[in-house]
Amino acid sequence: MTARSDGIDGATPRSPDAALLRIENVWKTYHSQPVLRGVDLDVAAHEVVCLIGASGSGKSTLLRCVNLLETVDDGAIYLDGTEITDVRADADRARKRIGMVFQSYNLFPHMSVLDNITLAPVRVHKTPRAAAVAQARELLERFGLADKAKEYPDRLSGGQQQRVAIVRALATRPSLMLLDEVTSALDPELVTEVLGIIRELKESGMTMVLATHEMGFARDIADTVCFLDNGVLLETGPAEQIFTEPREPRTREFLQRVLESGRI
Amino acid sequence: MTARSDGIDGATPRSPDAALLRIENVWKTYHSQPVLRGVDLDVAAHEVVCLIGASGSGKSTLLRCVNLLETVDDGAIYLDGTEITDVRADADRARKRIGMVFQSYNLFPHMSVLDNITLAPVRVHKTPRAAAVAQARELLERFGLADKAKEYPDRLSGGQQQRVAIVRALATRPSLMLLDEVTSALDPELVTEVLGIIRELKESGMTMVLATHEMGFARDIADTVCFLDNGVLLETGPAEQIFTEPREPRTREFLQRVLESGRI
Amino acid sequence: PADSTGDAKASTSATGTAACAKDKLKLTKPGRLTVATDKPAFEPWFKNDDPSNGQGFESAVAYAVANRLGFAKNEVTWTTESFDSSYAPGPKKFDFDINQISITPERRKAVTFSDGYYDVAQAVVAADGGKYAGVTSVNELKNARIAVQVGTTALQAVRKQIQPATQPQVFNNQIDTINALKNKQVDVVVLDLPTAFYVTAAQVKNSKIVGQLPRSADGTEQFGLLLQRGNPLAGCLNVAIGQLKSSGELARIQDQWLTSSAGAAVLK
Amino acid sequence: MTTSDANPPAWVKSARQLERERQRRRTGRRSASVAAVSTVVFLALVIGLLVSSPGWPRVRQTFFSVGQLGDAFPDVLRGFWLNVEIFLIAEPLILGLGLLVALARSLTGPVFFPIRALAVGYTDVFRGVPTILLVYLIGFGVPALNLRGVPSDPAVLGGAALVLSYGAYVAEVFRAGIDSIHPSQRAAARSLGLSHVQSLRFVVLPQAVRRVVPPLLNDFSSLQKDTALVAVLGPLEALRQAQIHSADTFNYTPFLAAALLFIALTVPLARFTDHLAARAERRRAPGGGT
Amino acid sequence: MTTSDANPPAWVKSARQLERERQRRRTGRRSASVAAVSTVVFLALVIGLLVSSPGWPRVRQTFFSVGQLGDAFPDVLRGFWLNVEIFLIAEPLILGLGLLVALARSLTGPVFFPIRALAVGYTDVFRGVPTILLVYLIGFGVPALNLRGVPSDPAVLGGAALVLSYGAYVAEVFRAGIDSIHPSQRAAARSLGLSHVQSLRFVVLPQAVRRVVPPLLNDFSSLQKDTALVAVLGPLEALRQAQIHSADTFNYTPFLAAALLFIALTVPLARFTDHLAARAERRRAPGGGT
Ligand SMILES: Nc1ncnc2c1ncn2[C@@H]1O[C@H](COP(=O)(O)OP(=O)(O)OP(=O)(O)O)[C@@H](O)[C@H]1O
Ligand SMILES: Nc1ncnc2c1ncn2[C@@H]1O[C@H](COP(=O)(O)OP(=O)(O)OP(=O)(O)O)[C@@H](O)[C@H]1O
Ligand SMILES: [Mg+2]
Ligand SMILES: [Mg+2]
Repeated sequence: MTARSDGIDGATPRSPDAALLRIENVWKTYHSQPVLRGVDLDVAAHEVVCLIGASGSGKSTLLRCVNLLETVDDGAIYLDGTEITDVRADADRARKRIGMVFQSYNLFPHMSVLDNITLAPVRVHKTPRAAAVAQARELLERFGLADKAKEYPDRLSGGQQQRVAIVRALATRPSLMLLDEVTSALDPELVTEVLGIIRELKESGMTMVLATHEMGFARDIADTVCFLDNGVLLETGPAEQIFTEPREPRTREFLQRVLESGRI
Repeated sequence: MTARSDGIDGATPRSPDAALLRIENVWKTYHSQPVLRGVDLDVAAHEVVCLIGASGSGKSTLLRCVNLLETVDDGAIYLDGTEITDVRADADRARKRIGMVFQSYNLFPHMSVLDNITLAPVRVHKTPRAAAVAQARELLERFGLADKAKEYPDRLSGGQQQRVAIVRALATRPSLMLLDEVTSALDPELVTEVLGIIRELKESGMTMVLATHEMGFARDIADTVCFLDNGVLLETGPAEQIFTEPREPRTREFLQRVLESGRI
Repeated sequence: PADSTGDAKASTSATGTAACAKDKLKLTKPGRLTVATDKPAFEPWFKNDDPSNGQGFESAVAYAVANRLGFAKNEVTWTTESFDSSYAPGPKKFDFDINQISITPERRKAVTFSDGYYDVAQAVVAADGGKYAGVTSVNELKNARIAVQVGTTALQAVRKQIQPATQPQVFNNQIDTINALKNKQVDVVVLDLPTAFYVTAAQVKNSKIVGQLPRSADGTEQFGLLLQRGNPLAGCLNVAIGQLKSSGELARIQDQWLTSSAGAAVLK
Repeated sequence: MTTSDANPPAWVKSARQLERERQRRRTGRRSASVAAVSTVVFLALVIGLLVSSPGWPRVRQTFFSVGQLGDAFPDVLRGFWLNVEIFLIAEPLILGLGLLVALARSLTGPVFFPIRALAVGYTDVFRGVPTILLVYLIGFGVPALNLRGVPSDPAVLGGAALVLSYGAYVAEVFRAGIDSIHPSQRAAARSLGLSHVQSLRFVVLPQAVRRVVPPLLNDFSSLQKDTALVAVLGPLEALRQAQIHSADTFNYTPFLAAALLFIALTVPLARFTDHLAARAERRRAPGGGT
Repeated sequence: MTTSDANPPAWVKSARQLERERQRRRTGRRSASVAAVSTVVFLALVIGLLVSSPGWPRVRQTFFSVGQLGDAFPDVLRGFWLNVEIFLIAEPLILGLGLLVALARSLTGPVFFPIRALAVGYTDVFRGVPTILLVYLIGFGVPALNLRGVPSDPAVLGGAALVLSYGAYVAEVFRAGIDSIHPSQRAAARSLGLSHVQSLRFVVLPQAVRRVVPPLLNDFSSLQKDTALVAVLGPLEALRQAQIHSADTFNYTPFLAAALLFIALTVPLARFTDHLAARAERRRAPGGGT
């Protein structure tokens, strides 16, 4: 147990002001190579957290751990006060409340765009098909994909595929969204749009954790920015603070290089 | 024939000051839906051209046509004065001189990183294996991937995979490089590095055509910027001109939105 | 003793048809008579699955025929030929095949047969004390489940003479046919009479021969030696078989190896 | 797309393109004729060699006799319905069994070791045992056990033996399909909240099955022909009828009648799966995602 | 990685993790025992039912007689070498033929239509025709043609028939594998300058073959057993030897000897391909590219 887990039992619901997502001392190794090293992070309801850091620093891995796609090797993750990493916990119930968008889209190639989107609402959340389709069409409209509903994913351009993946995750109305570099394949025009949608989501109360290389985007959208360095959560703080006066030299160095790349 | 092809026979080598790559009135349709509509473009040797434009505007399709992965439906493409879209032309000979990096990496999953990189040098260019390996290792070093040489692609993070794809294309020492959103999956630190490498390549005389959503990057690296709108090459000009005083209202509108997204 | 008579008869025949002199015959292997049969070779036709021991009816017939043609026992070579391949087109690797093969006009279009060396009757075997043990007429078998072996003429006999209500079941080989009877998967088995005697005596306890099927209208069924189509050797074989018949030697061999058919009543 | 379609240039095919298409048609026609001619010549040579060989008349008479074909056909066809019947009943059972075993084999975790071991043992043994032995064992062994309530119809017992044997084959085919689906697909399904079973049912299996249609069809047509093995238990199916006719007449043509019937069943199935494959292919045109 | 490994925190497993692992082990052990026990009980039930049935002694005697097994084994083993020999010679030919036909089928463009048609016709017909008919046709028909220079050894002719028959099956398996490789892989290979043939050889086929190993193994083990079909041409292979012994003794146990030999060949092959599959799987761990 870390010092933070002071007397809080994972199984007991906690006071409403507590974090929606709490990550406690999470370790993850691949082939005894540590990729996450004791990550601690609290995400309050309605908060937007951006994970930044170099390639291979563990951003995707952390998101996968939160969504229970990986078993943590140590530490615990709480969603709404319930430990979801508990041995007896039902992973599917936890995942129902979490939406995830992958770096490589992972659309289902054998289903049309519409079927990709309505699969989970219909099968998991038992929404009537007609309602699910209506909602899906509405979301597609909002993302400029109305005419692609009947297409198959492999026929879409990269940007179109990523937008479909976002819509698919949104369609389950999750209470926490995990987004893994969702804007990397989007064209700048659409970044604005997605940014708008994410802000809208945020205003509607959505909690989000995003891994991103887009510093401008991170600075603009994030309440909190976390800098991951080689599996260690080196620095956490309000976006403005991190970008303007980072405490850690590694962070400063990283941002310096990013600045040179012209992405901030 | 378009007005531009004034008396030049594709089969005759042209004067050295002519374009290395000449695209003439290229049309491409999918299921009778036009995706490229009469694109004209000259790329001089040592020139770096950036294609910008909304998602689905045809950037990837244009690059695929240049690499003869798609057959054009009208028009012609010349490489070094030879028409490569000619019915009798040998597509493989043309492709040997063109390197391409795909939006979705397309690494060979059954080969290690090193084998991915050395395949073409050894099999197509008949480089001795030892020399090919040495060169590959050097390139991997330069891209910060030295320790991944023996890994298989599926074990790498997205950014790492894209870097391997770039190295793979560079390893054939092409005289023209086509890059389809190569930086979209890279973290900002590496964007700087790749930018450096691309500048280095440019100085070493490499001709490049890049499709990108990174306006900062485009402005920085490009000699010429082309704005594609719905399959039409709407505006071509020096980077500075396009970004500061675009002629077309559509271009201005596009850049305006990009500006809002914070990527410029 | 058989040898001396054999030699005498052979020499007379040789004078009759000079073409059948041992050294004039066109054989698969010069100077040797190559005889084929299937493997395994069943009793009572052969003994111990070894055709070359001269024991069993067909083995004895083969040696007697060879003898008539002037071949000593050690000049006869046995080779294995399955029933299915015995009538394949193309050159054969035997001079004649002896394998309980019935002569029919259709088969004659594909191969050459010698004259018959045995008159076959089909017999019905049933479980002792079973429903069909006391059957005396063909009509009573109409509703029986009947088993036969594929490739035998028993199937035609069943279809023509019993005309059963259900299709007879056709098995790959004798063992499967017998096992079906043992397992009570069928009520009766139809097979040639000598085999039937052997089956009831040695192979299936508590089984009995119910009776023989009556001879069919289109003549007596006979076993013949099978030859390559057009093989002139057939003429010489016919001479030899004729001599075996007229001298009574064939009847003696039959008495020695096959149970007398008198023990099985003919069904009405 | 957010771009307006303002002023789209109209496409009039250029002279170059027209010339190119003419040329392509020309060379296309030329190569097509070359290919067609060489194929025809090749076939003609083979057939000519066959027909002109000294033994051909006898071979034709023995294997391809029209009269024999006509004589045997009605009986063979009658037998063929039994094959079709066994096939139609066995195939769904085989698919079900194969799928179950494949799923059992793809269970992970030490908990499932015994079930996995059972599945592995089953596929290993039942692919190794000659089908004919299984048919014997079940067809003659089960009635010999004298158990009450167990069917003794040879077609049923033979069918059961086929199900056991082919279940093992089909299980391996399904397993190949399941394994060929990239784990990221399952991850995406689970992340949407689908349970393990739902992920399999809606995401993994539909893709897996599509990929293995050709090898499955292989097993289908093998099975079709192996329905003939129930003949060892007595029933008169097509090949057995052919064999009977062949033994009666010392002519192999009746087998040809059986072969024609089997082909008549396989070919439409093959065309149908080709059609399915082509449809799936159209969905993943190379242009988009690459 | 460009990040320096400055000050990496050391990992000491927390009390929670230790407790969690204990619990996991405990429930793991419990479920494992439940699974093991239920599997064992299931097997015991089946075996018990079998052994206690009234006919069991007779069935055991007929199908599982130890004495018979010992008697038949040497002959069956001798015959088995012929099976192995035919298999070892036929299999490479089958793989080659199957690959060629699969490649011919995946040629695109109207030019190749006749070749494609030939390939399609071949797979359709040769999967439909019962293998036994092919064995008859080639084993009896070819010698009857009286052609000079054509072998007449029944094992060779039977082997040729098997090659033709299984070539069609294996072609379909390969085709499934080739079609399952995403076109973007080929695009990437071509873009590197590899020719059509090189792309196939280095990029498409290695991936395709890996995907179809289990169905290929299916066809391997089918083939192993179908080598028995050459027996109709005369050679004494394992099943035929078993049949001879079986007819001698009116006992089916000799078939069991053959089955054991076939299984002894299939199982190591199956384990080997499992090993290959597991290695390929390790290379595409779910963590990275997703
Ligand atoms: N299944 C796996 N097996 C072995 N190593 C893995 C596996 N998955 C991830 N890794 C390694 O873990 C490290 C962290 O990977 P991760 O994908 O989390 O990085 P990331 O921060 O998301 O990088 P990027 O910005 O490039 O997406 C990398 O070095 C990667 O090679
Ligand atoms: N094989 C195909 N079949 C049908 N339509 C296709 C195909 N390939 C591409 N398209 C369509 O062509 C248009 C242009 O696609 P392309 O991939 O060239 O766009 P892009 O500019 O690269 O977009 P992005 O920035 O999202 O990568 C898109 O609308 C796409 O849906
Ligand atoms: Mg990542
Ligand atoms: Mg693109």
